[in-house]
Amino acid sequence: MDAAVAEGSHVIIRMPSDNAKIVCVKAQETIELGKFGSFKGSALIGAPYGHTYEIEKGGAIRPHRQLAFDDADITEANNREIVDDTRSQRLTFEEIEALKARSLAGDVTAQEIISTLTENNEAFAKKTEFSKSKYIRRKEKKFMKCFVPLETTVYNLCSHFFRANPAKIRGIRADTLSQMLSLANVYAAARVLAVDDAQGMVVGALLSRIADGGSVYAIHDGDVHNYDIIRYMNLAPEGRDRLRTLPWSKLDHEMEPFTEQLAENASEQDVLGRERRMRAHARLAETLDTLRGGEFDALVVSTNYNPTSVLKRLVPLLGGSRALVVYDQCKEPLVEAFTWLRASPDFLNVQLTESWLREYQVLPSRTHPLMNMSGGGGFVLSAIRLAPGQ
Amino acid sequence: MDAAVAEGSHVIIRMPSDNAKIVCVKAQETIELGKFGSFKGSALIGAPYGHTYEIEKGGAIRPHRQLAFDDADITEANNREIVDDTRSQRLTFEEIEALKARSLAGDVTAQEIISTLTENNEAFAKKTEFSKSKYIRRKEKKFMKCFVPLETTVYNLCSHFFRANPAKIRGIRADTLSQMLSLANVYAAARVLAVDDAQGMVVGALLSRIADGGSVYAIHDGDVHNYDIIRYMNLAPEGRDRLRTLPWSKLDHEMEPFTEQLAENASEQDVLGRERRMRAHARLAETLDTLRGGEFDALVVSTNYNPTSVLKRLVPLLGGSRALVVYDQCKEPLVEAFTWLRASPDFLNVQLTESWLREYQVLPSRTHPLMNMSGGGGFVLSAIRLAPGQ
Amino acid sequence: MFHEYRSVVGDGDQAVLYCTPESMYPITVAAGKVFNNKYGSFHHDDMIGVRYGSKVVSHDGRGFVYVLHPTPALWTQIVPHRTQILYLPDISFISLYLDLRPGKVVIESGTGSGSFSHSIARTVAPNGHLYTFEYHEQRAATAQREFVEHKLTDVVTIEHRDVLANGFGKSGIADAVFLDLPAPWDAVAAAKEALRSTTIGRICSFSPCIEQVQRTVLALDEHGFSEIRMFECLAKDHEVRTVPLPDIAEAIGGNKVSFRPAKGDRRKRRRDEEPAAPGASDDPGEGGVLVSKPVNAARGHTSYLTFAILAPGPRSP
Amino acid sequence: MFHEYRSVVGDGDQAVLYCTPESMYPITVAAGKVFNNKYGSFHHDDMIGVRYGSKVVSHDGRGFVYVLHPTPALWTQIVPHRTQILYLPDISFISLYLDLRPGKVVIESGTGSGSFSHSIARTVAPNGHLYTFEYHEQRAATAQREFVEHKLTDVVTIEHRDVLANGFGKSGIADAVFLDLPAPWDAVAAAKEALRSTTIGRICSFSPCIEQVQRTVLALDEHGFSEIRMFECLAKDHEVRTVPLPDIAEAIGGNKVSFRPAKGDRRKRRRDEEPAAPGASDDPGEGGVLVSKPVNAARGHTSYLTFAILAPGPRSP
Repeated sequence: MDAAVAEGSHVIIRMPSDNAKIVCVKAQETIELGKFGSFKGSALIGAPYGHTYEIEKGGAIRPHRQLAFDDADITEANNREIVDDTRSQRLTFEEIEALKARSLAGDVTAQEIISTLTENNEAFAKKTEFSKSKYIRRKEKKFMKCFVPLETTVYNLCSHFFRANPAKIRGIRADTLSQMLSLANVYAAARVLAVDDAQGMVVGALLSRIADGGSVYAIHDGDVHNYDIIRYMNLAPEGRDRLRTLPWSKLDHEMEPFTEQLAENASEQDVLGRERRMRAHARLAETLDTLRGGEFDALVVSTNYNPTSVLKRLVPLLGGSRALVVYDQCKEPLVEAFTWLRASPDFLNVQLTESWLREYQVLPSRTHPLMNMSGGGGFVLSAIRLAPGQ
Repeated sequence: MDAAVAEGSHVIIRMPSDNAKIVCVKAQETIELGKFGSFKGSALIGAPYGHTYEIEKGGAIRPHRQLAFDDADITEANNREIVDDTRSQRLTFEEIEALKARSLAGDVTAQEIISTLTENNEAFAKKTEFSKSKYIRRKEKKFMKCFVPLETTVYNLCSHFFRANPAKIRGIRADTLSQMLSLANVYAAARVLAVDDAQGMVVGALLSRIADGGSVYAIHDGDVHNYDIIRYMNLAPEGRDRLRTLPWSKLDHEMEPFTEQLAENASEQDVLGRERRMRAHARLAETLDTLRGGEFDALVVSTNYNPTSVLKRLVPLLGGSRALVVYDQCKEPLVEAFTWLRASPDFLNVQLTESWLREYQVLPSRTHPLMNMSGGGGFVLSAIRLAPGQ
Repeated sequence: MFHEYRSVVGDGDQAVLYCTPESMYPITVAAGKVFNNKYGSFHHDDMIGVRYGSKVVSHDGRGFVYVLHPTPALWTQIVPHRTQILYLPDISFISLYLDLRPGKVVIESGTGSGSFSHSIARTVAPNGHLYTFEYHEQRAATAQREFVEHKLTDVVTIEHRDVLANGFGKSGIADAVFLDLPAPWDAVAAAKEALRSTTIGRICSFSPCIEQVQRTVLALDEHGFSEIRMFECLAKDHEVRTVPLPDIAEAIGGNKVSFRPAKGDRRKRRRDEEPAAPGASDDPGEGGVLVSKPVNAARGHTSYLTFAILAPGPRSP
Repeated sequence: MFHEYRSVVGDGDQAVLYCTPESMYPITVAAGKVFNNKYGSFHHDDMIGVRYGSKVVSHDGRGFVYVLHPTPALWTQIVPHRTQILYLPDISFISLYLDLRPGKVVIESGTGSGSFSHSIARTVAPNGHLYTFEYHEQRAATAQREFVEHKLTDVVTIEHRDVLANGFGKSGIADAVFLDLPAPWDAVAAAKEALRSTTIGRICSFSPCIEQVQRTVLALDEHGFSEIRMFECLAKDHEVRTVPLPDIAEAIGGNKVSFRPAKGDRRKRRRDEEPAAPGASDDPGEGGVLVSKPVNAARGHTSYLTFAILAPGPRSP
């Protein structure tokens, strides 16, 4: 990762509301954060990651003290404090909306808005110090025109999509994804066979852990893969080249020699076209050869198909003493596969696990698990394959 | 519950090891706690529940300061402290065994054993104060001849069996059982229809929540129910009489009039036998009449049979706006029933929940969840039945 | 109503109108009154005399609701939140742990929104009693009004009182004490005073933050409580869907497989609005497989539950 | 061996002999040596030249073991516990959170039993590096011996050092720091010093008690770390059985139904000792239903994981 945001890189922009969006930073394009403001991409290029930036009038940004980490949740430890805020506010809805509009235009700062709100809140003076600070933090989250640019690491991407659009990644949570990488023993030089029927979260994670000598062979549905998430990862070209893909429909394809002849009056375009098709043919032949050669170091699967049928088909391509790992959001599809693996003489160490993750608020006198959590992070089935012919 | 242990009551005896056993206290019988000693039942009769008692030489018991609550778990916060205790002990295995034998005979107190052990432990002097106190607590748990008599409340019984023999109660955990009572809206005067294919943990819990005017009709496998757990509950006779039972095989039984005639030369035994059979006949007729009359206030099921088939059979006996609740240790049997209930027009508020419980150690500077927990407490399916004929 | 079931809706009954799982409304049935919502106008006269659990059709015949019997569990789903409330898993576990049963005497503080109070009252009725204390005057008044409406005053007594400052004003009468207070450690002495000295007394303190637990545990230990244990208790909703789960041979053979939203999901959405027609199929759906999982968003924490007992015997202060 | 796969067992290789999931043994393969256990005598000569994942038969032909390739995940299952170790869920989550990848430089303290060290080394190899520090002299020596045996010394450097007193002796070189110390707050300044100032630095502190977390979070905040987040991470094993689940009509009809231990259970027990014969049925078993649930005893807590980042920029002390 780079220290600072570069032209053309994807960045996760976290806003005061804790919502985030992924943007591709281009110097000439404006980055829109809705009620938190907007700024030119050029302002962000060269800025170090991980700091808090405030958006100034005119779309410049400047480093800002970080918002305190202490407001993960607004539950009151002391329920005596719960008061109806809306009734104690002297400003009308319209007056507050007008303030917001002026803030968006940059004519008034968040601090000024918050001061106005507290001055006009009858209950504010009666609040405890704890409660006052909480009120101000809550308003800051609403009105501060701040953001934090975060790197598109695998962890950050997985957490972002798990929260914003879990269906996109088949509901895989970062802890579950991380366990797959461990169980599959992915390392720099590993040759990994993968199936990822979501948008490349699993394939991307695999790519992040391999380097020179390693490769990921991914078999996908449809004619072209849709590993959308990989492009957010800011991979160098050699990183992307470690991925080879093949449609399921080509898995049993019998290669025939490349026989396309050029017509006598072939144009330059015809020549280039033939060369492109020849390269694609050679690449397919090479991919099929490698696949059929088997001896992969890991088999990693997240599929909408019956996982047992996928395993039965791909396990022969896995090397001896190597691991297979299957993810699903639901346990039922894996239970059948688990039963098949357990009953087969070809596997050891067959395990079906449910992952569990919990986040906490840690604050002086206010430490507790977050009041909301994800319902589930999915299930992982894993086993070690024995050497064939035992 | 009584304040003190009474002759003939069942008591949960918790030992320093945290293991427990259920005993029926009889004045003339000896209560055996293995390495923690033994005492006469008469010594416990009249003793208040909930105190810690020490067993003295000769089987008398006397109140003892309670063992500190602080030793739920022996994990070291500071892993520097982990030392190999066995190697630093100068006493031989045989010498320690001889000490234990003398302790069991009452010739030496636990305190004396522990002093001897610490004096002969080379590492002891090097330990931190925290570590020393932990060592002593651990030895106390091993050598103190103490116990705590606890009431056989539904909570205590369920927790005891969940730990000691989960299969006996079909793996139902106390939190799950408690949710069933809430969802079924069991209260003093409720008429509850129940199926409990374990040993009466569920039926017993239902009985504990009803009083005058309430009743539990339980349908069981085999000819005679095996609600073993109910007898531990120290129920008064009127409490037990609120339970009526029926074998499944009698559910469709057609009653015929009681026609048994006495032979002319009938003995007194024949007369008594006929009367007994007549009463049983009348009782069965009454039970069947009540069952078939339906309009039960709750249907509570824990079964080894297909729960969907049980629901289809019993739901017609449930009143309108009343709840059905089904427990299973595994989700799969309930998923089919859930789907059936959701698809039927006769039910509202269909819910399938997994219960979750976690216990903590709370100690100064050493607060954390227990290092071991139960894997699962089971699933509860519930729904509200609509009035028939909607 | 909350501790005795009725079969038929009567004038003056409390009832719950059920539209969807997310929209339920408590009403007091009164001849001549009308309940209006987006599903239509529902005349109370149409409810009186029908069996609980019946469908009631709107005045224009287009919408309908179900009229349900009130229960503490339903009340927890619809109670107006004047404070953080207790939910069913905590309510259930605490009730079992404290051994609440008909005839028991219980002290609760604070009353809050009364979610737990209704359940306690149902469980200890008809011969037991709940004394519930609320510091906040307006909340105490509102809860009192609800107890009257819900005909619970024979089982529940509410008092507006600062128990941290003044204790419960009760001595040796309670089987169990439940504390939901910001500084529960300051109420431990009062709880000890209120518990019976002749039988085992049980206490539960309900606190969201671990620091509150740490202080409460020390206070319980100091005051001679024993068997101090601490738990967290939750329940996770699961959802069920039907997925096609085709064999990979389909894809290898070049067949196009549809992974459209499964039937179960669509049925469920419709179901929230209106029960499926009678005779709806209970087939899991066109060769699909039933799968289930926890719903995405779950409650992650309510509060820590600290329990202890007070063994019988003379009370040393 | 831990960061490069081989296909065939060679003389001098590290290998894992697998008897059952609960009995696995690490060995260094050496011509002429014999491994004895209750399953028989296994000659290393019989292993050399076979493919990893092969069955090796005992000298008397009656028992067998499997010879497996070592991996960090297997090592975590068999490492001698000189301390509490980290298990796979924590190892995995921390590694992903800290963005460990080939080429990264990582600091770990303490080394403990080296369970996590092996995993870090595998992940950052071949161009990254792990500097691991252990306070306890004997443990440092043992870990060092293992790193040598496991041919990890090109990726791992271990030092016997009291980092709480003396820091890491490293400045501006690390991408990530992992602390597993009784007083992690005292190592935060040293961690800051060790992290690179040019890119985002990441830290994780692993502590079993909440009080340790509370102090560490304050120290992180004071030293300018941000994005402070705290998690717990576990994985629960599930087991699968076949149950008969008969229709209740059987019982109503008076038929005797057997609820004997299901086939799945019995098969599993046998399976631990010996794989099922080839051609074993993968039928769920005689009309039964596959059911699954978490195994009864589960790990309830390992440690709290506190994470933070240090944004790039000049370091103010």
